Amino acid sequence: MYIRPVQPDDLDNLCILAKNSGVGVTSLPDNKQKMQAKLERSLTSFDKTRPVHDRQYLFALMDEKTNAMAGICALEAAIGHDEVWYNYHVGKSVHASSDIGVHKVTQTLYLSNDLTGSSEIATLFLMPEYRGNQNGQLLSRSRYMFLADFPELFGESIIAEMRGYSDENGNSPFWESLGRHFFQMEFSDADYLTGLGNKAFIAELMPKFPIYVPMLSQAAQETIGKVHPQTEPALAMLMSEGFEFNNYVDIFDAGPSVSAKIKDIRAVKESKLFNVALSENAPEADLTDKHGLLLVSNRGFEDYRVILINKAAASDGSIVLSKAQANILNVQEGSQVRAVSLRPTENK
Amino acid sequence: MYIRPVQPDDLDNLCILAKNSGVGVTSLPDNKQKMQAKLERSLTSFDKTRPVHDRQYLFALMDEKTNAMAGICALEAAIGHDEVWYNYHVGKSVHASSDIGVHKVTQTLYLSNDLTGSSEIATLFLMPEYRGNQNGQLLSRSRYMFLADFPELFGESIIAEMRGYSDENGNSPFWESLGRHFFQMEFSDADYLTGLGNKAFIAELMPKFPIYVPMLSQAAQETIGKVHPQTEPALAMLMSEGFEFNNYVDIFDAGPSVSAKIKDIRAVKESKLFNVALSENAPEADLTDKHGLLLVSNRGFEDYRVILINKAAASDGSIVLSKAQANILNVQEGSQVRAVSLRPTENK
Amino acid sequence: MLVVRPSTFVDLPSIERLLNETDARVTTLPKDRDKLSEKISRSDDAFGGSGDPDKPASFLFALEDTETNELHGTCGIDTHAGSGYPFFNYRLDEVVHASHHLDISSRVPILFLSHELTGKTLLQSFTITPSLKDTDAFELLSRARLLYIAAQQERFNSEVIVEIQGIFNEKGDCAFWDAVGRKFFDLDFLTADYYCSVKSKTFMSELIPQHPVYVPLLPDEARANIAKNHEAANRTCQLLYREGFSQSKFIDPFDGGPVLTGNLHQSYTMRTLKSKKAKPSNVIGGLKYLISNQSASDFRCTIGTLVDGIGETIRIPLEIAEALNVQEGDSISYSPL
Amino acid sequence: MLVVRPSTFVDLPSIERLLNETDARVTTLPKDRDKLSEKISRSDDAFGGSGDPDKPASFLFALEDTETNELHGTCGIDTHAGSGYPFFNYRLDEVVHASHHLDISSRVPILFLSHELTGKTLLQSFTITPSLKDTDAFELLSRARLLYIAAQQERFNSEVIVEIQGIFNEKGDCAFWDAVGRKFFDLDFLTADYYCSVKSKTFMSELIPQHPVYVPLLPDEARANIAKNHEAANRTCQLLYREGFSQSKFIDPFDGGPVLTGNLHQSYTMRTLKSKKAKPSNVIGGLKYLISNQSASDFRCTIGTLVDGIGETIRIPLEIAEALNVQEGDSISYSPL
Repeated sequence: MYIRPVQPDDLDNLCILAKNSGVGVTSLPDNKQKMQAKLERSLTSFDKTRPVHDRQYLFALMDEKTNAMAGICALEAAIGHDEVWYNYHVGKSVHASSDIGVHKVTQTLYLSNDLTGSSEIATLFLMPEYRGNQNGQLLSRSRYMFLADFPELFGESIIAEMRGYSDENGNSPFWESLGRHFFQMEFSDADYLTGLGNKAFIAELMPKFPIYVPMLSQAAQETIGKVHPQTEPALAMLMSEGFEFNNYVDIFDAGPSVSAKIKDIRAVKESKLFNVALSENAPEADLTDKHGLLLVSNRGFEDYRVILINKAAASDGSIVLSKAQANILNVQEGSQVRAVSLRPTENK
Repeated sequence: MYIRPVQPDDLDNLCILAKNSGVGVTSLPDNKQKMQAKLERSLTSFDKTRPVHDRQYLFALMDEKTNAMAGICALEAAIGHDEVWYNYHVGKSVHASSDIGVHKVTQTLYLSNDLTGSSEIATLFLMPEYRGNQNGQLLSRSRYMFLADFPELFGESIIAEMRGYSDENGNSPFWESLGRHFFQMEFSDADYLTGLGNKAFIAELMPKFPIYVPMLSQAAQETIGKVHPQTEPALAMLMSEGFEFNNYVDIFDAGPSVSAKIKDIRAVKESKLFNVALSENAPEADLTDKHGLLLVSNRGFEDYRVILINKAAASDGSIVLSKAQANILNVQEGSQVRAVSLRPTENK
Repeated sequence: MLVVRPSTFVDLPSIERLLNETDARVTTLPKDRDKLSEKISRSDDAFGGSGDPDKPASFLFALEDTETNELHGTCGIDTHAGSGYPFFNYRLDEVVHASHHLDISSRVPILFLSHELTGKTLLQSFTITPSLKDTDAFELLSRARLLYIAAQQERFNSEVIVEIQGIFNEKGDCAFWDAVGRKFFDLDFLTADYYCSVKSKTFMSELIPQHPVYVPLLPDEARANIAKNHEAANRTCQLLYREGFSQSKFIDPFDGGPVLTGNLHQSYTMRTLKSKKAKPSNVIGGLKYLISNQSASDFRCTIGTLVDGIGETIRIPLEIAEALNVQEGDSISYSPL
Repeated sequence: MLVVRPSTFVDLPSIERLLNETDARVTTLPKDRDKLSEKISRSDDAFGGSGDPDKPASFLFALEDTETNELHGTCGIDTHAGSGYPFFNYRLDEVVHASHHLDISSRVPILFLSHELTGKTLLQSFTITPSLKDTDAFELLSRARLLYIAAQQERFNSEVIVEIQGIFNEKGDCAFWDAVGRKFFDLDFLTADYYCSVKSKTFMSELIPQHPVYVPLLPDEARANIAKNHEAANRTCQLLYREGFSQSKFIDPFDGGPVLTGNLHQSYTMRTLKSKKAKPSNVIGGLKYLISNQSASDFRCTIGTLVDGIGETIRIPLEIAEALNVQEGDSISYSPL
């Protein structure tokens, strides 16, 4: 399995992924035209014909045996550039009067465009039959290698927006208590519309004034900054890389936004450069050994590649690859690659 | 020179400092009653009779030769507890219309109480005749040792509010463009009133709605988040410890607030515990060698002490002190002390 | 005979008794002797006419039975609602949320904190012995204020406002308060109300939430009570509607009760008010009128029957003249009941 | 004879010529043929009465010289200001900033974005050949709309509003715009104005700043121009004041010009309007009146002299009857000039 940028002939592959991703993944609409546009955007990002701030880099997880596309993930260079990026900033209002001995801190939601210009950990989808075998880890964390290799293409900070809490029927208590009053539609519809990139309606319909949290239903209050149960593993992965809740939440479902400075991301900070040595004795990657794996990138750009190798392959300044591995990475003896432990060490 | 908590008989000393501090240092009003109250607050903080969140710890820099008080500094356990803590949050408003091709990011100031509950690097004043000889550094950075020794008494984050820009006549362009319209008083008066702890008038007079920065004068816009020239060294010191601008500014002069997680402060993170060894051969501290000094704290609480010693005194796990140094620190052979380099290493 | 006159310090215990008898919410009449005494003192200054006539003044009147000397009610006027500080209300407005693209358009009701009524003439401190509630005395006490204003128009804004008690139950629970103010003031309704009457205004600006309140976010009961008056205020509302007052867009920020507004010159009292020279006589028959002596400092107003005709003099019953402290040739003003 | 009648597609080139002749700012009349054609089409539907009568409709009238068939002006009515979308204004209000402790109290003027006028009857699209500006034709064109509304009252809100052109100079610089809107729209005044007339309403809600504007933060010139009308609108204002309109608290969010509001029923036109059966005759002398045929779909209005008397019939000059397309026995309505 390896990571590479999407290619011009990937449209059919992408459409299959989109079809399989379901309604939960709004950034992968089951719509050929939309997916075509998404592909175009990535291709013009990787060939650098698109302005730096407008790029979205789409990566595919490929199965070298079948040549099937197993999953996809993306990095957005800068959010809120051609559209307006909305969040609620979770702030505090303090009402205090020494005269009558009242001191009350009230959580308050401010409609905000503050995250405009940040980079974003965007879309991720892995085909169900490929779950397991570290594929999710490889797909997700390979992006940090790209950030480490090309920090100049991104902002200082990067965010990830986490799907917020909704119950088993797909109802979001936050939406029921707030958005519904203004949007006159179901949560899923609103979410779908934004996924399609149709954000003008948000400016038109959103409540513009700050919302005092105690005015929302108890259930809504409790979901502010809370992720969907299915998103908890993704959140845990981000936290393990150093991401933290930044006090911004989604305007529809109040899911948290987490952020990190790119230079402080664990995989970025700890990754190192190595010289490639080719050898038939390169140790095989043991995918059952969670902590025995390294992410390795070829530091290429339009032919970017990332694979997993055995930790034992790395020693001071050099790394041993098999012929097959080197072929996938498109590197030779003496090439420079970047590598880092797939996961942070446990006791960290 | 050494640092210790203020003591019951320090009132006269404090009043002398207050008299010398001038109008710029609003937290040290030249008013015996106010200073008495300040002293009381610190005494009840160090004897733990005051609730944890309401404590302010006042430290004095003492000259052991003359027993004169050379300076003072403070740590506030939690701000905004019995009063309301105001800042402007510097946020973004984005106005965009794809229809007519406009995309405009506007800095916007939101009146905010968000920093409520943070700890604070508060007051610092050093008598003019004691400036130099690392006294300023000792006074200021000794606080990080206290934070390292007693993190449980503070919040997760700590802030410092920096004096904002004003011109040589003491005029703040930000105040002239904004506050004056609402407060009908001079900047210095408003500042003085808050310094006295009289904050009710802020709630009464402050503009409550967000302020679009482009509506302010050019000069005012330029001072947002800018410190007073005299405060630049203090800012540089905080930055060297890992503090960063947190997008909150003062409501009167738009001076920046900077913050750090306590665990991430350089002196906290890098400080280590050592066992004391007494020796007449303990190297003397060379105050002219900026990078050759260590801060050493005795890890006491109500008898807290910090001094500067020669870096060469420290070796793996133990530190050599002279009899005199040990007396000041009130430690014996085998006592455990905390030490860290006074300054971060240059190439950091 | 029931007469409305300026209150004096002598009235203090009677007012306290009155406040205990009635459970109407009279925020402007504190159940605290010092504050009450302060209020009468301010009123004294106002009637005395000392001080800058452009500065806020506050008048307090008493309804007295001249036979028993018993006090049966109070009413008041503030020349400037808020008395120089913000007079807080919520202004019920709507915001339109419409999307061209989605063809959605809806109007969302919203409450904006407003100072707009600051400085208007405020009728307040109305309280009356329960047994007199359904008598003409109610009208006398309420409308006497307009007769006082009529005689002193230069001191008053011609826009007149009255805050009407909103809905709360016997236990003192107020759904609107619980949904809005309580979340910030951390006090139950009655306590907040009490503080309002005895504390300085500072705490209001310190505690009142500054951001608008989206009405759809409020619980049903609170929403339903917006701009609704308490049953106990029905008579007051009826009387004011007849005067030409109407519901405004403003509501009380505490209990959500309506604020009625009216223009002095378009009020029934002003439109029907006449002023003539009095001639105390034995008068028999006629229609019932509110009659006042037009005095700024020693105001008297009562109900009597008059036979109005042409000419610049009107005969008034001897006992009325006595009650109003009016001699032959003094001006009186009168308006039909 | 000058007659006001519904506009038709035939008027398109004439309206374009008219818009080029006058430099008045007529946002509701786009200088773009497609948009203009769309507007006439909407007006056609409105006059035709097709569609839900409760839905927003927009009428466009033309002033035609029946002798030369030349077009000399236009005017319009929207049944619902905003046509179902928010109708944006700034509402000039005040907030009171007062400190008990410091004994400071001041009123700070502030502009709140408001949708309050959404859905009122809006008079718009007024433009007239410059040479006719100081003639009765001006009054005919402006007031004809009220006669149309009078004949169709159920279709219109009785609260009527007019946006009056604010102050900008020959170069198209508008101090208010530069201080407020421009900072967010990133466009000069004329371009923004142009977009307003040709683009969908979406961009307004996308770009207009949502937070209130503190007036003291504005530069002097912008502040001074708040609620001030452009000299070119003097005649319009005078006429509307005489109609009983007055300045409201609302101003245009682009140029800061005033919004005048009036109640239909209290307007001069409505108060003086009579309706009688027409009897076309040779009439000599009399007073000048606006006369309309009261038709919803084929409306005509002109100026003629009438001698009004008692009785349910009125004689009207033959040429007026012809211009109004009125036969003996048809109803006409008229109001004095």
